[in-house]
Amino acid sequence: MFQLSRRGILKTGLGASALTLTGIPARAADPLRIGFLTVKTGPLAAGGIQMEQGMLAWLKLNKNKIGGRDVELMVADTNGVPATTRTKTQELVERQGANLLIGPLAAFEALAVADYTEAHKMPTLGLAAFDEGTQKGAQKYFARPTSSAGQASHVLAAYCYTELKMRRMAVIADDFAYGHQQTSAFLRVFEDMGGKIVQKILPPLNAPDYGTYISQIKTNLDGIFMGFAGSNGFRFTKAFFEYGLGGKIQLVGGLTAMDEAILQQTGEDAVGIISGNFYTPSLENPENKAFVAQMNADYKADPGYYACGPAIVAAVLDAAITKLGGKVDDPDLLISTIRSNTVPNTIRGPVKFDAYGQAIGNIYVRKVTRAGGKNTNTVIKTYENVSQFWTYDPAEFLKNPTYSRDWPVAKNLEN
Amino acid sequence: MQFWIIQTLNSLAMGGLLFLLSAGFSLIFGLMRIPNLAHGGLFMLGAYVGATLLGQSLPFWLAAIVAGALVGALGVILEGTLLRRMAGNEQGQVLITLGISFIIADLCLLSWGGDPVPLAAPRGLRPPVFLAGFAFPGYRLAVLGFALAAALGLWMLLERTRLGAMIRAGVDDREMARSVGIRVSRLFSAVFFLGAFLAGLGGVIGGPILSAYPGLDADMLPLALVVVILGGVGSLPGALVGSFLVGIIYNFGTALFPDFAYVILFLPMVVMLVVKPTGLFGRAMR
Amino acid sequence: MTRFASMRGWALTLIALAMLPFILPSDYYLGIATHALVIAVLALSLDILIGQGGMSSLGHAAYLGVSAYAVAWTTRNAGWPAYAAIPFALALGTLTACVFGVLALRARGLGFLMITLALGQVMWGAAYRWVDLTGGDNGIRMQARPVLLGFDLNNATNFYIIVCAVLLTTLIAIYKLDHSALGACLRGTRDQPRRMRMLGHDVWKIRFVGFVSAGFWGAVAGVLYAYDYLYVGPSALSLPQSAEALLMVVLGGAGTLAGPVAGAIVITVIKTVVSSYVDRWYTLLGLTFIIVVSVMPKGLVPGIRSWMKGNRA
Amino acid sequence: MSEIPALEIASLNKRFGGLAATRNVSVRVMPGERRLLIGPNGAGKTTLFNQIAGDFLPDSGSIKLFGQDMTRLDTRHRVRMGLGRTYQILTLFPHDTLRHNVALALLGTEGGGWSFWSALKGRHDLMARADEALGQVGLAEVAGRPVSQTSYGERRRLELAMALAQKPKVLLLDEPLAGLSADERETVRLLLEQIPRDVTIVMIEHDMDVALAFADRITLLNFGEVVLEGTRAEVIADPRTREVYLGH
Repeated sequence: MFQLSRRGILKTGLGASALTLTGIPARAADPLRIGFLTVKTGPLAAGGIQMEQGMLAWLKLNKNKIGGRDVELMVADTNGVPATTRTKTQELVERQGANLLIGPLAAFEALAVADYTEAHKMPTLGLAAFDEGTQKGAQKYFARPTSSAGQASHVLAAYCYTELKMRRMAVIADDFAYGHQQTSAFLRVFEDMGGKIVQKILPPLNAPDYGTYISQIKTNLDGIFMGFAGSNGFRFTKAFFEYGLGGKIQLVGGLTAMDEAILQQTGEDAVGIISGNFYTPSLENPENKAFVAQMNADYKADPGYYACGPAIVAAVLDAAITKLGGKVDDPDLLISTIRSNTVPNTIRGPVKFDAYGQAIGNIYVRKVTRAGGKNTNTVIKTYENVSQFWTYDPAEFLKNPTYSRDWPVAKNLEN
Repeated sequence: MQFWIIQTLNSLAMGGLLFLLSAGFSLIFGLMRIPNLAHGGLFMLGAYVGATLLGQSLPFWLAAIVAGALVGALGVILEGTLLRRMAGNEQGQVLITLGISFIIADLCLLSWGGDPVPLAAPRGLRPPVFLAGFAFPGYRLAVLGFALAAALGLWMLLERTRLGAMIRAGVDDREMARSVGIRVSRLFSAVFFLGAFLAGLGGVIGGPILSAYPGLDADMLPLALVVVILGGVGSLPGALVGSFLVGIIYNFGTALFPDFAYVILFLPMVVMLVVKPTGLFGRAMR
Repeated sequence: MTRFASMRGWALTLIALAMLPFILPSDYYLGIATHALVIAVLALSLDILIGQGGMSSLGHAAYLGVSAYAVAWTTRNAGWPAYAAIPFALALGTLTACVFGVLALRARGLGFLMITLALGQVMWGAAYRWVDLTGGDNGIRMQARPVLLGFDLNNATNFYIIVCAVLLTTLIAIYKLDHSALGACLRGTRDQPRRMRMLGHDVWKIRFVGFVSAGFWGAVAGVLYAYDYLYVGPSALSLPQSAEALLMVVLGGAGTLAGPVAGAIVITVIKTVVSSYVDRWYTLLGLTFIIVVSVMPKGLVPGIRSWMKGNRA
Repeated sequence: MSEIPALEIASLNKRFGGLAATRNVSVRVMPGERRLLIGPNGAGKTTLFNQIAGDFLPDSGSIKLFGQDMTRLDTRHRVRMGLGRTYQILTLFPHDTLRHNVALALLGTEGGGWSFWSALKGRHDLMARADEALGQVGLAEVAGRPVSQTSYGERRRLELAMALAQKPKVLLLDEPLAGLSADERETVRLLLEQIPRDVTIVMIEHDMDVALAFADRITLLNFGEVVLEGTRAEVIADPRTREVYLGH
């Protein structure tokens, strides 16, 4: 309620320029203090390092300014351990006086600090894809310009059913919340449209080898959806080809199964794999071209899922803080401005927010193509203004349990 | 039927890989009573070094041996400078090797970054082999063959050479070995070299299947532990049988009882430790 | 003389701890102090096993984890009040230690280490996988700390004081155990199990009681942990957590009261404070393991004590 | 005499791998008797003690204490039944005081080792009885000293005090005189003599002067077997004794 009325006020008069004129002028000399929670050590470091690279590349491109203010980026390494994430968050908020937070990387980290950031009214721009953050556990001081776990899966399921005419599919995913939510979202839309998920395989996150799982995959399938994180998508795909299944069954990947971080390593095996994401480095908008060039120049890598997030967040922040005339002292105003803004020109394309703080934006269906020894996730279809609730009614959607290992129930499994 | 055949093949291929991983761990554990928690780190380091060597277009098998030798040399240095002083202090050894594994993991991350680094299998072994109507990865069969060859080589080394005789004597009874004039310190260096060499070599050979990535060490170390606990400490046949056993438990276990995938290897380990703490082939630990 | 000196040392330390909330510039530092002292309770509990019983465990975080999960689950999902959740958590943690004890005490030395490690991994796997109960990798969050005896623990200073009080209780209990008949018997089974048997002692039972009491205090640490972070996930009972506790004990000095506390403080400072300034703090942590074990095999506290003695003489 | 033997070992056998450590050993020791076990090194004397004490179980045969079978019992149950033992190699708790060592022995037979709160030092009755036991072996003055600061002879006597404090009915003494000076031997010998006859003693000892004078009957072991058994005079006179010792 509070949010809505605040937004109402903003819309009905108090524009950004009015604020700067009437309010206390922001002291432009003070840097904007951004707490950046990432993982730079331990097994999750790969994504965390890319996250930081993405942020640094964007800042470099934008002369280290967000909303007209100099940025002081305070990077904290959480080691991917929630208890440490919490301590580091406290450090950023209480000791270093962060104006806002970006991150953290993993869903369980984000959940571990959610209550704290809420209690401290700390505007937090989320990156971790977990459905709780913007659905049942939606927080007031939270906005996620990237996507929920299921957002791209919904689209992909529809694409598989409608465009690829798939009817029988299997899902395979890492056995943890992110994997579950991606597959469950896929399963729901695919089966609601009339398709059947006939097999569901959930290898442990730290599976030493996928051979045993690949041997179990049915052969009479139209496609396989992969909900993998980290390097698992790459390892699975390689094993899939080793077992001679490559090219026989269409592979379809969620947000990270064919991430840029592993795309080149997968080599020729990757060609033809379809995936869904809110971003892809081959997008033609000028912001993205500049960003990709910067990433290539500085880190010799295309930005993927982890690197693009901070750049999108930064653009959203830039728009909101510009609108506020650089003033970020009021967390309520900051977060409501962020959420009520429509930002036309992030690297992923236009971004606006729903009532729960989740971005509504384009979801790209991509297909790996190969030219000159380099793999590219090429966009084959764009779904515009995709909500995290897909075409479902948000209120109805939220009456159901959050996507999990056991919900929705897979009714068509064949054994 | 096909399920059983292919899972059996999977089990054997994985067992081969596990043998390369755990033979060195078992040797060091058995002879020196050092639970080398850095073994996973050495395996991972081997994989990364191997990937770099392959990038310099070294032939695969040469890269494997060079990487193994480099990791082996590192092992000798670590043993001589840090671990030897800790003889008999198991807790100290546990912590030092754990510290080493932290450092190896962090420096690998620094040197090779966080993205997975693939290792290409030798070209001829890449395509799948077709057996009675279904495909099986050729390279995995090669790994199985290589592991069996390595087991044979190690067996020859242990049973047919003077070094092997000394190692066996040391595993059986360290005091006895010392009293018959074996220079235990040099023997330990040799064993540590061999153990670390096998870890590094295993890392490269396992590379085309596993690839090198941060966390590979932490994924592999528990497997080595389970193999050695099941097979018995310091026993080569134990490591071989333990490896195949773990391969079988893992492949059939995760297929038949998917809900237990996260604990499928540790439950048998607990059972073995409780029922027969020396493992299948091990002798009593002091 | 030394007794007096050590008592004076303790008194000074306690006063310093009590003053901390007034000295530290912000709740953030008080929070770190709280984290350190919470984990110090875990280290102290492990030291009952190591210092007195001579049994190094690599599964000790399991009791912390089980009890922390129990607090979080009963509070969050069953709506229990703290005075019901806490005894339940302590009982469940202690029960876990009973089961672990029955299985692990069949072996000694490395075998014991391996069984505890395997059991710890099984618990981790269960926490990770048993999503209905534990929330899987997402863990369980709690909204707020309770108000106990009119003491609102959501206030950082209040919570810190409670943690100090629990730590002090733990220290006294361990001191008492150390000087009690059971403590003597426990050390007897550590040094000369065969002799103890020949003197008519039930060595297994003595070890078991020592093991379970270590588990009990580990569960106490778990309750504090749950309220401290208001979050429990699988990492609370992971191998790194167990190994860290072991390191704290060895770093500070096994078998001393001050050692595990000092170890907990040093490790917490490296992980939280030093890691803000040093990118390769993980390497630094590894180096700390190696240097301490090589240079001060008995740990910081005995090491510094003997160094000070040497200087005085 | 139909009296029940204090210790009765019947047809005991134990093999380690291929080596027979105890071969069909049968020994009966009557209450109050002083029995000496002799035999060359490796004859199986300590192995026999270990089986009586329950350190490991025999492959076959039986061991009875006052007619009660204890072949398969835990060591601590045997101790509760009245078995005591001193060790050939000193295995004391070196950092603790003599008093503390004896107190541990008392806790073993009397229970009360489960108290985890009250200080052991504060158990005055226990400490008084420990001091009493130490007084019996002439160590009252050094009762508060750590074992590591006592002489070898004093430690031997402490061993004895710990065993005696438990008021055993059958006491196994494993070379109580080994490594002692002549003076110390005399002291220990006197202590042994003073042990009342309600304690049955089985002793392994190489110091024949003391041991032969002390013993009522002697059992000669070789290669794990009982070669002969008899009174002092019988054993000394028997040619097999010379054979065993000289032939070795």
